[in-house]
Amino acid sequence: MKKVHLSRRHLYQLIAVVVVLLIGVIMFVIGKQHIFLLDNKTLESNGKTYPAFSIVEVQVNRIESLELGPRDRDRADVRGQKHKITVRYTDRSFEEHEVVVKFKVPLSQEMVLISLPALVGGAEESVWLQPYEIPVLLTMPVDDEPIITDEIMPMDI
Amino acid sequence: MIKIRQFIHSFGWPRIIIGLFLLSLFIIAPFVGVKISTSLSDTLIRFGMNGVMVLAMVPMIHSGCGLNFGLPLGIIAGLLGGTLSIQFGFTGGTSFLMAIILATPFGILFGWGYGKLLNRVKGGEMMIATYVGFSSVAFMCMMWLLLPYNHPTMVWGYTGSGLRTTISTEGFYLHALNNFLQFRIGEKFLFPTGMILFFALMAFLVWAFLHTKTGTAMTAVGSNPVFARASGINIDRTRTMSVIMSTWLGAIGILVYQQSFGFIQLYMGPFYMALPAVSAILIGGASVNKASIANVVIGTFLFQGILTMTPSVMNSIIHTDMSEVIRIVVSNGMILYALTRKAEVSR
Amino acid sequence: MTDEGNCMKANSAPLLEMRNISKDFFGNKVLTDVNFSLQPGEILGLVGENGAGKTTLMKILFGMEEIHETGGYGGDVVLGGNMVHYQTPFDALADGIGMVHQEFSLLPDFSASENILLNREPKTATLVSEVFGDRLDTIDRKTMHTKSASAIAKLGVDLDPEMLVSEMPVGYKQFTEIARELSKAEIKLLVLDEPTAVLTEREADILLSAMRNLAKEGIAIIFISHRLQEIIDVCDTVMVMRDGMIIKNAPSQGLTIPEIAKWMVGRDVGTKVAHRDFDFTAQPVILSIENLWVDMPGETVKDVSIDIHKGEILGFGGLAGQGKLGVPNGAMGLFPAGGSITFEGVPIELNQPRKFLDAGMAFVSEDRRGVGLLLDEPLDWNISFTAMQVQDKYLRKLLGGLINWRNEKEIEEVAKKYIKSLEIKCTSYRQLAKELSGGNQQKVCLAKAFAVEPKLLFVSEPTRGIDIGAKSLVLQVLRDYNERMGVTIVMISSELEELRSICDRIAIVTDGRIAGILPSTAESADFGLLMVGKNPEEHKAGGLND
Amino acid sequence: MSKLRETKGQKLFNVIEKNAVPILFIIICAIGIPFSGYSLNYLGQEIITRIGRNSFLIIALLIPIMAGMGLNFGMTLGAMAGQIGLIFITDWKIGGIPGMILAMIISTPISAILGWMCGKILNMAKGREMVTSYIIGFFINGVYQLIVLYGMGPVIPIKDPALVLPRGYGIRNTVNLIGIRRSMDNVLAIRIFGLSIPVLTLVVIAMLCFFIIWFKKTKLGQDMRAVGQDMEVARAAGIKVEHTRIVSIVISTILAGYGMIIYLQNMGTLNTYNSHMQIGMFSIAALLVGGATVNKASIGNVFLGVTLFHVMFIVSPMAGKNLIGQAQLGEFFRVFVSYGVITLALVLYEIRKRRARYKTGRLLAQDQADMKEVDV
Repeated sequence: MKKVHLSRRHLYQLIAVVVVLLIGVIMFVIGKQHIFLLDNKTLESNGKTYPAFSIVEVQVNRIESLELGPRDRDRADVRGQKHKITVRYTDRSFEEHEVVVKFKVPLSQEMVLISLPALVGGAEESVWLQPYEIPVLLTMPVDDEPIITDEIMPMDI
Repeated sequence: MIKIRQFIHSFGWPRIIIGLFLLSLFIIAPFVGVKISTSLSDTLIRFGMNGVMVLAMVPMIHSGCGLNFGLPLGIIAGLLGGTLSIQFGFTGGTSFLMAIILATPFGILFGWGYGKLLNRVKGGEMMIATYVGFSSVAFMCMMWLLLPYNHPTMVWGYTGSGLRTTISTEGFYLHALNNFLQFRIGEKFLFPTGMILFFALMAFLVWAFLHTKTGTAMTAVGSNPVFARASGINIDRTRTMSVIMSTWLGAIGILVYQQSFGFIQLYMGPFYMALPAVSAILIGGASVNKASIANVVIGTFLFQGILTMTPSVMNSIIHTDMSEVIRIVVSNGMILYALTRKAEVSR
Repeated sequence: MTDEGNCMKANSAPLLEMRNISKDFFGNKVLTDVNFSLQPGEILGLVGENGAGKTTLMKILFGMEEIHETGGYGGDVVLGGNMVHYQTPFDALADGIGMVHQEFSLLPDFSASENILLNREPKTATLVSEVFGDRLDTIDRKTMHTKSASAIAKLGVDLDPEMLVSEMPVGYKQFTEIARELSKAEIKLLVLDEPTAVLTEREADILLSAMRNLAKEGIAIIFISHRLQEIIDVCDTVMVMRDGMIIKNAPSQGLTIPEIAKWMVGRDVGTKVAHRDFDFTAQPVILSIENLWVDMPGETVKDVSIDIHKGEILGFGGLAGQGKLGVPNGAMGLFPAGGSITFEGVPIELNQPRKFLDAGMAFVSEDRRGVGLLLDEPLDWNISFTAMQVQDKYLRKLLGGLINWRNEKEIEEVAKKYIKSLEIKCTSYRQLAKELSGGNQQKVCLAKAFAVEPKLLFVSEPTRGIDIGAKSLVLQVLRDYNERMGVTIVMISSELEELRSICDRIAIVTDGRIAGILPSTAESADFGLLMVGKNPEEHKAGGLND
Repeated sequence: MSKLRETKGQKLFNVIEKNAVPILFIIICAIGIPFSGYSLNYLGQEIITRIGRNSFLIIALLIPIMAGMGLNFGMTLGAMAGQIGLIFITDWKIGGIPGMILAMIISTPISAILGWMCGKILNMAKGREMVTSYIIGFFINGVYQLIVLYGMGPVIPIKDPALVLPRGYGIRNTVNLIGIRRSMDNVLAIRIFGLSIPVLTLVVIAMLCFFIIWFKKTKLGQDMRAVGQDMEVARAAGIKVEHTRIVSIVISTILAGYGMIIYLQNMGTLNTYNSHMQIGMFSIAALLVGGATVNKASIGNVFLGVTLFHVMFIVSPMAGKNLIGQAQLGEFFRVFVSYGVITLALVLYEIRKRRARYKTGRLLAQDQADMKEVDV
């Protein structure tokens, strides 16, 4: 009887640990920050040209919408995997269009480049959504900042 | 075998490890291009600089007040002496002597008040001492701003009032002791005779005091206060006296330190100065309620040796200066070890 | 009632039997062949002087650690027909044996109910406790209240279970302690160690009637007390112990206090001890103590007045905890004290040991290791310290007396002198005090006092914890010192025989006051009566009337 | 001989002495506020912010006090664990509430291990828990530096160049916590009378308060209170004294870790090598200002303490500037007061302990005086 009880407790403990780890994983996924670089440049890909908009309004999830002129680039900081992007633009016939695209960003890609013309132009996702790496600049080695480990008086607490 | 085990038991593992560590540093040093003579000389100088402050632990440990975490209070008395000596315009060797003389009344006064306080909180001395040290440093921060000092080398240039955070002792008592009878062996080995002699004098005074009637009473108070009381000793007075002595020695200690270091560090400078002194005497074999001059000498040498040797040797081996971390771990580890020993008085 | 009880007992098997119990501490026999049995619902009164072996017997019953550490015991303990051998008190508790100690084991900021059910609180399991263990069960306060209230009800006292212990009068604390044992469902046997010592008469009456109630419900009680009237009133059987043996085990009916007191103190009336004739009244009063009170934990002195004459050996006796130890400790000023003491006509300020020593008195404390010695220092320091500090002996004056330098040579001499004269066994005069045996430590304490060359010497429990050989030597040394140097000696001891062998007269301290002073030739039964707070004169008169 | 009689004056003195610290602070604040020239609205906003920011940390101190182990100067251990969690989530770019939760999950095992160690050591140093826990804080700080300053980079992978020192290993002096900055405070934040109130943070703190209240009702809480009052009595009753003490420190350390994460999400920047050392001291000071003592503290003390202490902290530089013309003086003043208040509280505690010991003596003296009066 005692043994059964003991193993039940172990089971509960195991479940608790698993649940906590699971929460950790979920938090990792939904909390992961990505930076969207929103591009309004003419893009050529696979022989197709997606011309830039003269002006375009774009909204990522529910973040305040951005307006981009031709060759503009702006960024949006987002969290999580699933995103919705809403593009509003006026075409040559002065008709307003709204394109809504839902997509997922790979977990490992911290920064992605989104080409709005390609997105609206109906290109493949791999065309309008590309991983982006900050170009590594060759800089002079910087002096180490001094490490202060015994500051006693904080300005604010 | 039993003898070795007894020795290890009485000496304690941490001390042996620290000793072996220092020894290995000295052995490795020549292979990585660190000159032993320089290191030894540096160690000696730092020994002289810090010795008196470590000595300041002895009277309070003897009277059972525990480790003097309130050393900053004594240091403040020394700072007052030093700055006043400069303010009054003394220069050269005289300024050092005057600094000592001027620091003395402050040391006695602070020590007296501090001792009275510690008598009212028997059993909780160490924690309270720590915070007495901290709060007095913070209090003096305000005073350094407000006190009417006006010697141009000491005050802020643009306002003409309020002391600077660091004041150079050059032209005053810089190397007042270091240069006395200093001699050189070879190219790199400098022996700071004056400073070592001064330490020896102070150590002799403490040793001699402990051989007098009052000194004997002090030891008894620390060893077993109830016994001392039953022998007619006024415990509170004896303890207060020990605190005054410790505080005064702290004041002298910082002056010796400054004359070698070259700067008076005011404001938050004295804040953490108690911890190295506390751990040095513990490394030397003292416990929370027992200490001797030998503990001071051995401990200061070992501790300062490590502080001198680790940066140079470690830097040469792994190109990283980890000495600060080693200092923190070694010194605080040593204090922890001492605090967790079962009270060695078998009462 | 007693007849009824006897009928019941005759029909049933004994609840507890202790057979041929013997126990020695490293060769020192403290219990010899103890046999007794106890029926359910019986109240057994256990009486005896301190050191008679009562406590050791109870410790054996409970399987206390110190019994195992010192080599176990001989004989059998049989509970309800089964042989038992408890490893820890918790095992005994689990078998339904409860004990209420003399010192309270209560938490001041907890209510009666929380104390009664300490670590046995009723709990409700929660989901959290499934994960983190049952210590996170919540406590069921309601059940706790009812449980503790019913335990208190068994006692028949009016005590609010929610009352904080710190706000209780002493008697209620005692009731709380007992209720804690009663709250255990399986309780069969209850040991009460001097439960009435701290109670007022009315409270004691309540407790005694509660005990009778419990006995009716079939709980057996071992009742240890020095209040003999209570023993006679409440117990079915009285068992008297002395020197580790059962002297008497008899039904309480018909026993009288003088009878029991005589058994307790023992040595049939008329035992002659070596006695000297000393007429203290012919000598002037050297020390006069008036209205002394002393706040010494466990040995409170309430109001003691006595005149001590020059050259006599005065004994202070009495049971432990009654205050005899408080007298010298308070006089010297080691514990807060009030009243007045006058030495050679000069009033001595209290609470200042220095004044006491300066006047020419010395004190050898009963607490050798705590007060008497510098354990971590060598012998010579221990011996010379007091004389050096109080009388400036063994010092060399330097710089015209400005510096008092320790004179190591003189210190060595005096240490060697006393090592020789008191036959202190040591490797050298520099040996640390903590390395010596108890007897030799005691001699060092005496040497320390002798070195002061006092006019009056207080010696407290000089033979406690030392072997027989050393005992007689220490007593001999004291007698010699008194006779050769004419030093007045006040000796405090728990052993009446020891006092009677060297003292001229003996004061018995009971309940913080002097119950009476008798010459050491007085009958031991009279001392016994004084110890239990009865006046021998009255009882003699009573006896005559019968 | 039950109660000690006291005159009215003595009673009043006792009341004042019992509340000396809060009274002193009310006076300091009452003088400081007008001189600082701050509007009440500003002060109100600051107090609300700081209650949200600091209360969790201070509440973490309550449990060891309950277990009789005094002020847990070792709470810095938990703060370090929390900071390590934050460094990881910053490197992994996990933001918002999920980032905070993940940081807490990472900090928990580290806090638990450190707390367990700390508890073990404190069991070896019974009677001087406070000074020992204080030194443990320093000791572990050394280990923390070893890990963060030398281990992070070569041993523990940290990729983000914004975190790592230019030399290639070790974390920078300050870490920008932009990912989680105010992420908790801003959820459900509302404005009342022009004051913005971080509702979620306050809800979490309220939940912690309920946890503490609930905890006191558990068997473990009861055991802790028992151990705190008298270890020997608790042991005699079969309570595992040592284990209980360790658990109390473990819980306190874990809570301190969470508290540090909440604190830093509000601050927005992590002072890698200093934040944790300072926070222990200031939390303890705040608790003591609220009227807590070494052996008794309640949730009420926490909130009163945060309010009074932080008003002093905000007001003093400006008051110093307006009074003497030096803002720096006010800054030194508040540091002095922080240390001074801990000193004062420790001293008062020890003195009270001693006075309680002499009570019996005073009772006896009183009894005898009574007798004499009767005689006369």
